[in-house]
Amino acid sequence: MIDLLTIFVLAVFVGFEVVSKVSTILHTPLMSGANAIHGVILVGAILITGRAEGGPELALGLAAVFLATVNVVGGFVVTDRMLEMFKGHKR
Amino acid sequence: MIDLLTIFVLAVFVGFEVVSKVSTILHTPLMSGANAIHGVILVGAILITGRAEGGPELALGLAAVFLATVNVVGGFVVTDRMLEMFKGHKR
Amino acid sequence: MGIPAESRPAERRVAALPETVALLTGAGLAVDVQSGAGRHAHVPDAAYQAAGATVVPDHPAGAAEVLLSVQPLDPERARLLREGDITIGFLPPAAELDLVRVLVERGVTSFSLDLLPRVTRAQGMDALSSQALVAGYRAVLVAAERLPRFLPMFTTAAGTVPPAKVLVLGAGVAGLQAIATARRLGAVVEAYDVRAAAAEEVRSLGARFLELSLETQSGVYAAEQSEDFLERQRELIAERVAASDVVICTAAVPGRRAPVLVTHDMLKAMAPGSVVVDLAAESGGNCAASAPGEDVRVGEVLVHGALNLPSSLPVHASRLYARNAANLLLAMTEDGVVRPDLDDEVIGGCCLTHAGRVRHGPTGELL
Amino acid sequence: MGIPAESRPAERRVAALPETVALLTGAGLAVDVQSGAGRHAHVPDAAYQAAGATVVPDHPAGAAEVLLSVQPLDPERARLLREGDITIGFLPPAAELDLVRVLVERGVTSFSLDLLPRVTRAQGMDALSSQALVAGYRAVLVAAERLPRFLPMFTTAAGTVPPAKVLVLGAGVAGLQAIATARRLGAVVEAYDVRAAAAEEVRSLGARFLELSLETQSGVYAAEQSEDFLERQRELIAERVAASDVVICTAAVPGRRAPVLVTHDMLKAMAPGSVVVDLAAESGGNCAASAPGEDVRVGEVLVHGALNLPSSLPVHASRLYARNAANLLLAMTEDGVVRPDLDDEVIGGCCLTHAGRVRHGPTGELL
Amino acid sequence: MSPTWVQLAYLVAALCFVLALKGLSTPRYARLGNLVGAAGMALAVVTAYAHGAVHNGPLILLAVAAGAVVGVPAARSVKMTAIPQMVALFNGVGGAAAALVALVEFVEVDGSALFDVATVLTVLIGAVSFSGSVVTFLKLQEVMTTRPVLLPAGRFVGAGVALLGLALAPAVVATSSVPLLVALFAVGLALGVLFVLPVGGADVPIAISLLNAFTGLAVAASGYVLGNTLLIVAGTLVGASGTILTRLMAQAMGRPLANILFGAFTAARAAAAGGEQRTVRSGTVEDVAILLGYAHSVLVVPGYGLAVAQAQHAVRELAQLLEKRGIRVDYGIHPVAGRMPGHMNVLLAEADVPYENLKELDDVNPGMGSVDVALVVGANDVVNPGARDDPASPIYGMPIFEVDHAKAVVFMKRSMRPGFAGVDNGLLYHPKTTLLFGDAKDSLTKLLTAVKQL
Amino acid sequence: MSPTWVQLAYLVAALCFVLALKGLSTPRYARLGNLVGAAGMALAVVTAYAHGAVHNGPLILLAVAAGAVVGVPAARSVKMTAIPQMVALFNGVGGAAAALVALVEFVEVDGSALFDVATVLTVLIGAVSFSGSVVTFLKLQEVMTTRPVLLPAGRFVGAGVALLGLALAPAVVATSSVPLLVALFAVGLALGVLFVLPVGGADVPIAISLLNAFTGLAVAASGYVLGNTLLIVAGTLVGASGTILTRLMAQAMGRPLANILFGAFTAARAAAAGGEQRTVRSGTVEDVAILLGYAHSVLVVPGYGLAVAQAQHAVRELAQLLEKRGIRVDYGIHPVAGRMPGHMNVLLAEADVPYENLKELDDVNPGMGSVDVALVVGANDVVNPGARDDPASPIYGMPIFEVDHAKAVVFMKRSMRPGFAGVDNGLLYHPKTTLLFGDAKDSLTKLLTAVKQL
Ligand SMILES: NC(=O)c1ccc[n+]([C@@H]2O[C@H](COP(=O)([O-])OP(=O)(O)OC[C@H]3O[C@@H](n4cnc5c(N)ncnc54)[C@H](OP(=O)(O)O)[C@@H]3O)[C@@H](O)[C@H]2O)c1
Ligand SMILES: NC(=O)c1ccc[n+]([C@@H]2O[C@H](COP(=O)([O-])OP(=O)(O)OC[C@H]3O[C@@H](n4cnc5c(N)ncnc54)[C@H](OP(=O)(O)O)[C@@H]3O)[C@@H](O)[C@H]2O)c1
Ligand SMILES: NC(=O)c1ccc[n+]([C@@H]2O[C@H](COP(=O)([O-])OP(=O)(O)OC[C@H]3O[C@@H](n4cnc5c(N)ncnc54)[C@H](O)[C@@H]3O)[C@@H](O)[C@H]2O)c1
Ligand SMILES: NC(=O)c1ccc[n+]([C@@H]2O[C@H](COP(=O)([O-])OP(=O)(O)OC[C@H]3O[C@@H](n4cnc5c(N)ncnc54)[C@H](O)[C@@H]3O)[C@@H](O)[C@H]2O)c1
Repeated sequence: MIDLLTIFVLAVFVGFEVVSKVSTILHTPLMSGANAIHGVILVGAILITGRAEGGPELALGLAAVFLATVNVVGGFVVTDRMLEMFKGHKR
Repeated sequence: MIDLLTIFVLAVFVGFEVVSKVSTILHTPLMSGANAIHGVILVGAILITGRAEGGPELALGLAAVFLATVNVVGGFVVTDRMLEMFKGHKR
Repeated sequence: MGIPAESRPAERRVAALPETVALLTGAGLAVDVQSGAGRHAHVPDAAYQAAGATVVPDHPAGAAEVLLSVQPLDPERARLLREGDITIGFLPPAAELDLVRVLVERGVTSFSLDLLPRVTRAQGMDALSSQALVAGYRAVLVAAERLPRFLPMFTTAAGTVPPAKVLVLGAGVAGLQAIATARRLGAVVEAYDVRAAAAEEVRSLGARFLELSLETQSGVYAAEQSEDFLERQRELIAERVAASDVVICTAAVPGRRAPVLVTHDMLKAMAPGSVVVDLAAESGGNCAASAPGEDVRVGEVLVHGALNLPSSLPVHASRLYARNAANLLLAMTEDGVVRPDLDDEVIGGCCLTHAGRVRHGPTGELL
Repeated sequence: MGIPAESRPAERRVAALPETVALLTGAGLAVDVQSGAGRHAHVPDAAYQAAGATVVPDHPAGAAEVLLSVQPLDPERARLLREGDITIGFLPPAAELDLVRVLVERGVTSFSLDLLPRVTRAQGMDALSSQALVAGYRAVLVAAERLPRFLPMFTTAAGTVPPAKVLVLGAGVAGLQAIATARRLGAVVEAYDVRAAAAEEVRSLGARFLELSLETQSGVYAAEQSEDFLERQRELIAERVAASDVVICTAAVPGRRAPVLVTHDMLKAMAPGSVVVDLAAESGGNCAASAPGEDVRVGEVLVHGALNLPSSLPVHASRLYARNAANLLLAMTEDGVVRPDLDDEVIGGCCLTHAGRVRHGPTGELL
Repeated sequence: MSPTWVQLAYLVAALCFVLALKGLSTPRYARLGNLVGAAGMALAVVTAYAHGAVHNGPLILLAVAAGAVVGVPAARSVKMTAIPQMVALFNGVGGAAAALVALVEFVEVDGSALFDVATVLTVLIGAVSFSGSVVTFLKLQEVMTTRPVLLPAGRFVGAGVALLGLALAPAVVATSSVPLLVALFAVGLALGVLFVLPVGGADVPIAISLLNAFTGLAVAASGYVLGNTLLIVAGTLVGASGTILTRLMAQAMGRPLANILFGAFTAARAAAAGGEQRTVRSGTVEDVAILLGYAHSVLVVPGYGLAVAQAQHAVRELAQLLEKRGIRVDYGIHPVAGRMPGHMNVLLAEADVPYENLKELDDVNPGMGSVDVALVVGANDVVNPGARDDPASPIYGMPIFEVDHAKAVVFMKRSMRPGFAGVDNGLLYHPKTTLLFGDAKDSLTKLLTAVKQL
Repeated sequence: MSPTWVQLAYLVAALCFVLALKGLSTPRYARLGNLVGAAGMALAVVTAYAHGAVHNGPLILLAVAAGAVVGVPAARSVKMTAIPQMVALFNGVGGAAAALVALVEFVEVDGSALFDVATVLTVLIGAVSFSGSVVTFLKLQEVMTTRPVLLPAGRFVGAGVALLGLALAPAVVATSSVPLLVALFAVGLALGVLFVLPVGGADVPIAISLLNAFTGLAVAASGYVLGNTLLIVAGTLVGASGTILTRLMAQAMGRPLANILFGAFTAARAAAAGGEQRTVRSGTVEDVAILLGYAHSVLVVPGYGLAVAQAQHAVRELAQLLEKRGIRVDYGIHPVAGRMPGHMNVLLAEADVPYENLKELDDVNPGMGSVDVALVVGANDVVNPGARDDPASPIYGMPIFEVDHAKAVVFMKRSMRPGFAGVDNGLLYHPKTTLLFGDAKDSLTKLLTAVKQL
């Protein structure tokens, strides 16, 4: 538990530090990218569904898998589209 | 073990990020401050000495405690002295 | 219509250039230009011809229906004009009452650029502004030429020369341009004007505004000041005048004698070698000692009374003037016919005489 | 030691001011100043007295042991000098051979500021530089005064006036200052010089350097160029001269006739009203048409041959010169005695005659 | 405990996510960062499937396929302008998924109190995130009004629901009751709605960002529930970076966060007092910096205000910086700009602006349509379309720079006061116009810094 | 496993260390950061003592007291110039302590293979760090030569010892033999010495920084040995930040790291060919920004380079920015700066520098001692102390700005080339001097940004 807490604390720091100097123009793509990343809940959804022995758990689990997948794929694709504008302007 | 590895990886990131934009004038104080921090081995030294049942382990442990203490206190004090130049200038 | 060669002494401008002739002929007007009209502005007769004008040997008064000139006609010449003829040019009525009488008598419709309303719409015709621009620029050159010192600062192996201090009195168009030019040359400039808006305008050119404890005026033009006011003003500026190497005077009140701001005593307090340039010399002078067109020495101070400074930059002064005049004329022209609409704020505003009557109130009173 | 009132025509400078007199008396020298010496620089006799000088009614030649002047003495005056007397001032030997003969004959030790080595240590004595600074500044004012156009650009309601184009030929001290001053007034400036270092120096003032496909020279001074070189140079700059409103010529080769860079034909190709100011007029002129001290018209182009331009800014030119001269004199003075050390690079370098001999090689050859 | 290879794979995935966020923070590596993130995600999902899908493998694959079929085309086809609401929606479903996962785990497993706390947090935050996101979606899609919605006594309703949640949460932990947890889920949904309703249209993106951070926290909490380090790390990363990001976004809009979220209550009252006002749009320095920094051609129109502010050096610096980025910058010099003929010439010559860059009316007006941004620096009358369009205007007939034909207009002035002629300028209220209030020199200096940081 | 409260205390301590490093990276919070670090350390030590000193409590206290008695006065009394060697020494004892801890633990506990690997690493790295630090100390203290020491066939000796270590390490893991571990310790000591010997005097600080990072890693490894998260986190933090820092320091000296550490082999040959070289110190824009931003009084000495770079506007901007921070800025205008009389006047007037700020030699030189930073912008001859001190110099006798009497000097120029007079300038090699290479305008523009971000 304490190890997990330590991990949590360190991850907070990493999260803070990594974005602390981002320029305004990247706010939206960054938000969208982060949004895709929390779609990692898909992993959790797969795990519980994999354990589910049918019934409501299975249904709910599958729903969670579906929703999380939407989050993940939609998130990454939409972020990529937003970032197309940086293709032309190299520096 | 893997948790410890995760902690290690995250700590590496934090270490990298935190100092990545430091200005040259702070290089030496920062090095010295970091130097003081690794004096935390004192904790380890205390722990092993606290367990030591006499004999060479105790002697070595006490030596470790002594050395680590020198590292810690000397490190912090010397860093503080270096940083005195930043006292006057408030903003 | 006709463009005369200017005949007044020391007048080197001309009321039209080939480029404006082209504009006017383009609008359907036939343009006669007196031979040699452009000689000081370095425009040969041939250039006028190339632009579509006819070069005529004599003054076009009496021959052309519309006369475009810089300076007012001589009264004798004006007698040649016919009823309904139109004249356009500078014509300060108070100084030219004889001419005004002739114009009334002959039934001439005369427009004076001195009377043009200073409204936004009329800016393209505003010859007072364009010529004041020239005067302000030249005033600084005249002063720099006569000053036995540098205007800019120099730090050299032979010691440091401090920048000259220039004081500009009156920050109208000419005054502002003088400020800008003196600053360009590296002088330290301060200025004063009675108009409330002037302080910000002066600062907008990087100069210091002299804050005096005097009432300020609002409005585009300054109103005449009481002798009491002027007395206080002189007292307050005396010390700044004494501290200046160059004083450039441009204070004016339209239609009135210029206020006297710099007295003999103030001149005596200035450092030897200092220079005063008085742009108001022709209307009485801001400096008590100034005489138009002359360099007067008061002790070791030189006072230059400006006489028609714009004329000393004939090419560009003519260019700006010609464009102003053409703009005004074009505003009266429709389908190749000049038909001034005297109800128009701008055109009516600068019409001095029409159909045997003086249209400008104050002038009517003077007559 | 003595300070004469300058007697050459149109010379308005003076070789000492009260501030330098104070320096010299402070070093233990007794200073005689001829009455009226400072009148053009606006320095009254009383001010000299206050600084510790004695005002004498006559030219101090023959009375003082050291003579500090701006211009060289007249040969007749020089005959009054005694063996061992010292003179310091401008003295271009090639133009003053008569004087040099007299100085040799009388055994006078004469120092010419024209010969001062241009080394770092001598910068405080470098009167050529300080007076060239004045000349460069004045040259632009002279040109601006004579140009019938504006130098700066103006966008106005009566149309836009483009900035004047100024070409500076020769970018020594005077040329650089001319560039700076013309840029200050808002002109578009380009310049050319044969020295390799000049390109960067010109650009360092924000002006354009004319890149010509000609060999460049290294070194502080330009060496004399072959007629062939000059011919090619004239060809290459002809087009730029024609495109310019103002040409300021400052090209010189020490001790030689100035190179002719602007020919009559080139003048004819310039726009009417353009102005050429030739600072080299006194040493033969960079412009074929120039005559020192005169405004020559070639077609509709005006060529001003400069004659002693520094003299037209007497207060500051004197101030810089006086400081230069005093620095040189002080470098020769020890314990109140003037005892020049002719082995010193600087002092020996500018010593023209001493103990009956000409010390300056080229001059020796000329005699 | 999962086998080591699984944990190692998760660790690598976590690493990818850190690098993804890092990349996304710099324009140059943003795209790459996103791809790295996606790769990490793929690794994590494949690992989870290989190791964890003991049962129901095909069903899971089906659900994933369904999610992809819905998500990819939606993300592909959405219009650029509708992207914010799309992000909101994706965020919402992520929150919902987290809540569901925790719910299912709660049903399946009987864990410790700490486990229950984590579950409660996941469900609550996930629900808030879900319903809040849906409401923001509806707002942005303009299905519902974009103005702040104030329920009567909204504050009290909000407080009431929050209290209910506070009461339920310990009850769930104490009783481990599934129905109570479902009730808590419902409370979360209500809270999410109540939270977003009062947020005004312009501030919705900030709300989205905050909800995004919430979802991150929900995922992290679910990581505790499942004892899965990857979820903890990834969720925390998003939670932390999302929080910082929200603050940065609020700062960029020049408003403290609290104001945006709860400001509607006070602001609405103020609006009721004033009469009908033409609306103006005032932007931040960063907005303008982006407008300029990504333009191809900029026209600077200086006026008297430039002179008053003595901002000639600053404007030249900005122009040079833009030119370095390959942007074409011209200066439009109006014949009567300033207060004396040639006023602008004097200033700009002093600042060494090359003469070639100074353009007159006729040089510029015909091509105004291809100017991306007209930057009006302390000018007013000389760009007033009334001089062209309104015969009743006292300045009618004066030629103007027709910057209203440019693609965007930025006005730098200190207030809504008129210029010399004293007439109102319709361009200030034009939808194309962004106002940047403040002294021109200050604003330009700030712009300079902002453009440098693009 | 330790009780939760202990672990929590360790976590808080770890947090303190992160914050300490963060603080130490910004001038404003550097001191505070150090204090936070010390506080964290105190917490950790007290916790360890309270929980872990089951036996030998008094002895431990005694050892701590002894350490404090030695460390504090040493740190207090050391001269500022001797601080680097002091840091080296502290670092060395830390490394030794880590090695000892691992050694003792190895003796006391019989752990897994992973445990043995961690032990081996700790002992080896700790030993390297210790002996390396001692050698750097001796070098800096000038007990031994500061020049690179090249043993005959040094490379082969080094490689041999390294191979020996590589052979011993697995043997230790395989056999768990204490004597072998001690042998490994000895190998580590030898490696440390061999590693530092070839490093030249000026590069020693970089070596110290690297050894510092090593010690961090040793501590982290010992954390694995002891299963202590705090040691892992703190050690890793130091290891990671130390590595980055080492790279930054090497960059600041303009040399790739590999060059510094192993360059001696090649460099020594080159040095034998060339003559004695004087060293210069070149700084980064950020260094100079900090120097300026925290000064009280700055003197700008412009020269011909300012004109060449046309940097007059940029220097004025920078000066104004500094003035806004309450710093007094003057311009020292030398009579012959530039290439014509008044060259600087023309430029600075164009940039609207107020005349009052222009100071001459006599205004400035007497008070030069109280100038914090003399910023020499493209000037050279006019600040050359040779003109004052060296009668053989061709410019001897020219008055100069005596900026060598200011507290610090910053030179902005593009290269080491001399100025107009063509004579070398000793001030460039002065210990007070920081060189900022590059076009003056570029450098000033960057400085502007950097100062804004202070
Ligand atoms: N050129 C001439 O010869 C001449 C002579 C006389 C009159 N005029 C007249 O002057 C006008 C010139 O037009 P314009 O567009 O240049 O000027 P303008 O219409 O007078 O507008 C200037 C604007 O600058 C803003 N401003 C003032 N100080 C500022 C500061 N420090 N920072 C930022 N903004 C500032 C003012 O708005 P805020 O107060 O809101 O900041 C004002 O709206 C024309 O109407 C013309 O007819 C010209
Ligand atoms: N004022 C006069 O009247 C006059 C006339 C003639 C000669 N001089 C002589 O000129 C010298 C003037 O002294 P100074 O200190 O002003 O100049 P300086 O001694 O010539 O030094 C100028 C320095 O500026 C640097 N520099 C050149 N371009 C640069 C750029 N773009 N960015 C940054 N740095 C640049 C050069 O170094 P890098 O090449 O390494 O960049 C050079 O060392 C004196 O020796 C004086 O005697 C003066
Ligand atoms: N509408 C337009 O667009 C437009 C165009 C050009 C000029 N103008 C305005 O016209 C006005 C006058 O310009 P002008 O140059 O023709 O004026 P002017 O020549 O009549 O007078 C020059 C200046 O002298 C000042 N003055 C008068 N008495 C003074 C005193 N005792 N002390 C100090 N100063 C004194 C006046 O205030 C005026 O500024 C200005 O306000 C200018 O802005 C307006
Ligand atoms: N040592 C010092 O500190 C110091 C002090 C002052 C001046 N100087 C140097 O002295 C030098 C000369 O200055 P000066 O003003 O007395 O020179 P000058 O008056 O003798 O000549 C003026 C310029 O004309 C140029 N010139 C000659 N022939 C030319 C041609 N055909 N075309 C174009 N240009 C031509 C010369 O190169 C020179 O730059 C400069 O290099 C200057 O930097 C040095």
